[in-house]
Amino acid sequence: MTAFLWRRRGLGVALLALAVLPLVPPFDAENFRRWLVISALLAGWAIAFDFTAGYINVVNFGFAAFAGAGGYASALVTIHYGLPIWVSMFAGVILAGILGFLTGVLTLRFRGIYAAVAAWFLGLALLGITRNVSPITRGPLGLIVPTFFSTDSNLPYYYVVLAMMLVTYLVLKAVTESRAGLAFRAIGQNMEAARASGVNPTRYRILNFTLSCMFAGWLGAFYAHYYAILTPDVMATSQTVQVLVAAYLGGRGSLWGPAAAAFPLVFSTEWLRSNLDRFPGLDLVVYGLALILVMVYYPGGFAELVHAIRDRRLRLPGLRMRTAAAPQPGEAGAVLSDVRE
Amino acid sequence: MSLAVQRLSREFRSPVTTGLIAGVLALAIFGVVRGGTFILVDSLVTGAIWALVAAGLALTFGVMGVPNFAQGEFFMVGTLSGYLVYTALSGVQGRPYVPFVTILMALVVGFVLGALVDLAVFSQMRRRIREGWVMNTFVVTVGISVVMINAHQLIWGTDYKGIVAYFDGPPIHVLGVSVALDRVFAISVAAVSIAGLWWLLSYSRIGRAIRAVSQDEPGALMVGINVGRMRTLTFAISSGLAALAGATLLFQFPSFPFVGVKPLYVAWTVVILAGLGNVGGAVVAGFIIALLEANTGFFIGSAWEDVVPFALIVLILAVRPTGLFGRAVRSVWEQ
Amino acid sequence: MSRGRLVVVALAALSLMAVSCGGTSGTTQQEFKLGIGGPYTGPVAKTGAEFQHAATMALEKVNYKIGNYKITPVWVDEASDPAKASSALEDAIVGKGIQMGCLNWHSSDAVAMMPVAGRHKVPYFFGMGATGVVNDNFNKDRAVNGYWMAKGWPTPQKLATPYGDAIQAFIDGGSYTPKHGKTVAIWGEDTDWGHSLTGAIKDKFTSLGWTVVDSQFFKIDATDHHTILNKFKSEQPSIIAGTSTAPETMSAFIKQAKEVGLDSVLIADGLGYVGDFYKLVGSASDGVLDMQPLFASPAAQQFVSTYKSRFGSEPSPSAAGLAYDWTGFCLKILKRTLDKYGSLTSDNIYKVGRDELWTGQLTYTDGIIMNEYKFSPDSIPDPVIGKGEYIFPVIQYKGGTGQIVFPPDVKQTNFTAPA
Amino acid sequence: MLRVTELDAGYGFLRVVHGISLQVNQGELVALLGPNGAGKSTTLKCIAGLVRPWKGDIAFRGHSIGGLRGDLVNGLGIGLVSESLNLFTGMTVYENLLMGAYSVPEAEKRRRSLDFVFSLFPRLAERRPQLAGTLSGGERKMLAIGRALMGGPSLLLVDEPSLGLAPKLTQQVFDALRKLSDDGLTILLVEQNVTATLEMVDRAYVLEQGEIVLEGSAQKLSESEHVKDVYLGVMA
Repeated sequence: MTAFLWRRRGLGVALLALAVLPLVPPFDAENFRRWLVISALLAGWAIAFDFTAGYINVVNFGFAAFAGAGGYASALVTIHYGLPIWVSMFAGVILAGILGFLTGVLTLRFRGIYAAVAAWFLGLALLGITRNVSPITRGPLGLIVPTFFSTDSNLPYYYVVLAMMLVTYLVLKAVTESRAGLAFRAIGQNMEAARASGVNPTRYRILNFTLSCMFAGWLGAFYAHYYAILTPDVMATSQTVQVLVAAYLGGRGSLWGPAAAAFPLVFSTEWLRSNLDRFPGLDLVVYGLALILVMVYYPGGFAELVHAIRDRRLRLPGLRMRTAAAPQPGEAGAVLSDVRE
Repeated sequence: MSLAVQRLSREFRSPVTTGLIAGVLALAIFGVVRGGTFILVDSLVTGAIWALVAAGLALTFGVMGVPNFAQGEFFMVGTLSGYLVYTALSGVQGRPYVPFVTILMALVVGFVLGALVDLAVFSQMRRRIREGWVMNTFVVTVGISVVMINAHQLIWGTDYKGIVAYFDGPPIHVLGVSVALDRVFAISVAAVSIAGLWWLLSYSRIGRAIRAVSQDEPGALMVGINVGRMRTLTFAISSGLAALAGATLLFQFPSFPFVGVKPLYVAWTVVILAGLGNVGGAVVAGFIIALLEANTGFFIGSAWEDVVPFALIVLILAVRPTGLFGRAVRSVWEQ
Repeated sequence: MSRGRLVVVALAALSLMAVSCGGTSGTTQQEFKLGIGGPYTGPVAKTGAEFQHAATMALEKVNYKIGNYKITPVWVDEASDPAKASSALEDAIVGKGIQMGCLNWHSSDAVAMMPVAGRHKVPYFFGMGATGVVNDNFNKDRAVNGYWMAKGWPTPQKLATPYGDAIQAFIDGGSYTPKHGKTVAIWGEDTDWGHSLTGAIKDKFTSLGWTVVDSQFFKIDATDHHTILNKFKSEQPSIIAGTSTAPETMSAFIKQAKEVGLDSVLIADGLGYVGDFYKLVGSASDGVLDMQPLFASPAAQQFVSTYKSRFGSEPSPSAAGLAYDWTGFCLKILKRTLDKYGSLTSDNIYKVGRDELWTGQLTYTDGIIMNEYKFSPDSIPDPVIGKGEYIFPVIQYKGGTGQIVFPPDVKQTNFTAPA
Repeated sequence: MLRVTELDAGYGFLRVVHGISLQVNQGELVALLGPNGAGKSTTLKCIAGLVRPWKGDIAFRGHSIGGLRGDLVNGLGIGLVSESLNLFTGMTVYENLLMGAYSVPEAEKRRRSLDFVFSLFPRLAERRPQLAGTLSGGERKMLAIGRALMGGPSLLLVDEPSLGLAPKLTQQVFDALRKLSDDGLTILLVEQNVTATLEMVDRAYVLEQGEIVLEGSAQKLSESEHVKDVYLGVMA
């Protein structure tokens, strides 16, 4: 355990910085504290998302629906049974976990894009159900949710969500560093080979989905008790897209990369939104173009950038220091033939 | 022809397919008996249009391995260029050829824009990306979708740019169901375009080359096909088809930034049901989805119109992971 | 070396965040920043654009000046998302220093924005998010949520009752005989708005002795309604009543109702939300009933022509028209605050709202849509509804223009039953 | 006709071919022999434009073609029959052959090529409307060679024609290649089956761990001690 923590001293520094950040100017203003809350929430979600996308190589495109289901469960338990939010949040964890488990079972035989789309459709069906069982969820009318604190600051919310993000990271990281993590990667790379070497893909895939959705639902409960309103739209695809973008820009398969990317991502997009308000939509054009450029020229994302710096082999787009390593123009065919043979 | 027969006979050997076709027929008959003939007629009309929207998506995936999240935005481009052309031709409106000119122009705009997007984005990615092609391109198409939606808002504003109808006149009656002339127009355009696409892919030199790329890329290179150009062409055709669909449906989908959302979802539903990359299957699945929607709307309630198909598709996939008519295009989509 | 570079990356990320934070300074003494909310991006950005245009015109009318204060608008984009809406509001208050807010569109966004306004004690006026959740929240914790001072649109339930009364009046007056008995079918978009408005319509008709034969809700972006309409056709209701706020959905519904050959009276609440609906619907809208305020007065006509020439599209009375009036009311509140307290601070504005707006002392009569905008201790956060105050008449369309057919004292023409 | 000089190639960080040089003259049937993983296929793919060389030069008829895209290389008259064949499995035999003549604009020329292929492999004529994916192993190999011939190449590259075939079928394929060579086609062949290959080719190179260790006429190589020890010994 000590060793585990010692290896995480970088994390400790980062965390300390994040904890102090909302107290130092200019970040101590309420609007920036709110951005920090949004960032930490997105970071937590991106970690849980990457746990699936970056390890077993399945993109859970219905992610927001599971997170939203967690939010609804926690909100409803708080409202109807009057339990403290801290307790009822676990209803969210359990419901999202169950849904994740079922999704894992249903999409077990699918790979790649099929699994992604199956999860997407499950998410959309879940959204539709949430919208239609209005006697319980109030459907599109919106559910007013009790909040954590009746405070006039975002600060306590920030520390709550930061702690939740940290727990998410530590638990999921510990799992990926255990035997299960090896199994995940094996399944993610080649399911048949993994099976042949004695890894039970069924069990590990279900485990992965369940864990990821549990944390998604937990953070979804935070969303509910922070914004104080839930509509079925929290489960919409556009919400998944935000998480996915953070995860991809951060770099898949590292857990910390997506989390680290979430902060500058939220700040820059919110800044654009705030400062380009004369041209509604321009901020999103910039955002979309940035996403395209990063994905085309630096698909490894933030994590790869940091790794590259650590390994002192910074590769800038268009400048290849090791031509040998890079696939060459027009050779997708050759690349494919490598894959096939 | 013999090829189609071979394929069909192979499909029918599968009990799942046979069972499914029986199920669809049962659903259709049930709908007609308990609901009315309109269920059948409306499903046919809607299905043809969905098939047109989905065919391009299937093609892009089959040939390029790009799961295009921005397909709906090319539909939007079609509605927009359709609107701009149609209003520009306002002096001669009422002439029967104007709608045809309109949709052809939209086809051209979609085609050119698709080619440009491929050259600017996917060709660049192909040079750089080694692994995770499918999901990376998927994320990029999300970006393209965001850019196109908001560029529309910035340049053309948020107004609803639509028309009342291409063709005035009373609706025609089919099996006791009235169908507006515009919908007759739409189904005709869909039928002709799908037939054209089928001919192109089956019998033309370029179509064969496109299929060759989808079946074996190194093989295509080895016989002298410029694979990059074929992929650009494929994306252009697919975007052109989406734009064509958009312009054809302008009477039902006025142009505004978010008009592509619904067609996108439908196209994805259809394509997943059919099996990714299967163009012919997409046409059949278009009708199945339309029939499902109509039956759900009638018997359960419109609010459930997409819940039921989504849930059903996941179940079907659980039985048959590559979709109804899916081929084993594994090497591409397993990345 | 490597660690150093890592630190550089971390610092780069941090400075990106810090740069994002910078750039905005506090307000100068004589500048007053007024936040104007609306869905400027997202699926209903069309409404946001109408808000923006109308508010601009209202500000231009006073030459961006109240006393010696220069009024600067700050656009608060709610983006049809509670998370984004609350973030935009907090940024506008803290980052840009708005001292008062005005207008909003979605109820769910309003609920998320209310505590933000309350936390910073910045009064926010006339949000159009109308459904009951806003009222519930307002009443639950008035100390905080009371800064969401007043709604610009009453809860749909309060507005929707005239349809039933109108139809009853037509029957009593002999201008209408239900073809298939007192049967009504309900349709609507599957949103908060659709459910609460049609719920009110349904209740009203039921209380008048009508039978509801069917209720159908569809996704807000659905444009193929043939199944619903064919079902209605087989059920033969005398009236089909419903609502949609999405123009593409609404226009498709009306056109397809005609295509299918329904002979029912069609109540399509919200058809007029988009000014140029006739371009989409055409003659299919003839005979359709709606509840819309009209641009009736000369001032309103003037507004319409200015709007059209400046922004190139037809304004809607209920979006651009009301936004224009409510912004005007906000400016009147500012004027009153300045007169009373000598300075424009959030606190003073709140006091004026609390002491004069809520009590009904301060009303607005210079509007182009309603005769008088007024609140009362019983009505808040909703405006007072009724004759001479906030009221939507029932109108019937012909050739793209609506004419009032109910209530009788303001009616411009008689109701025409469909052939 | 084909001259490869100091070629380096590989995948990712892995270098597979280390500075090899070889030459094929007009009308020759040359073999590239060696064990699995020696870099034979990579060399062939470099020539055909499917893998980009890292270093070195490839010249065809005196023009450098190193790094040229595969479809352009094909257009110059170099046909490739790859190890995995890369057939279009969802197309018929006829369509596959037609695709082989993709860059041949003249219909007359295409028809003559088709007749020639059918005369060389009568089996393919029988299977004409069948999907390529449903053919047997031998038939696929014939189809792949036929498809490469359809483009009317002046140089044919063949990768492991004997792979996965029964001895009898291997012989049939080898006979066909010999016949093509006798008719004047230049062929570069990659093989592991050393005995059978040396019986039919004119010259050969032996490639081990990415480097050429031996070269010479078929006769000379069959008598070489190294070949006898390492390859023929194993075979015997």
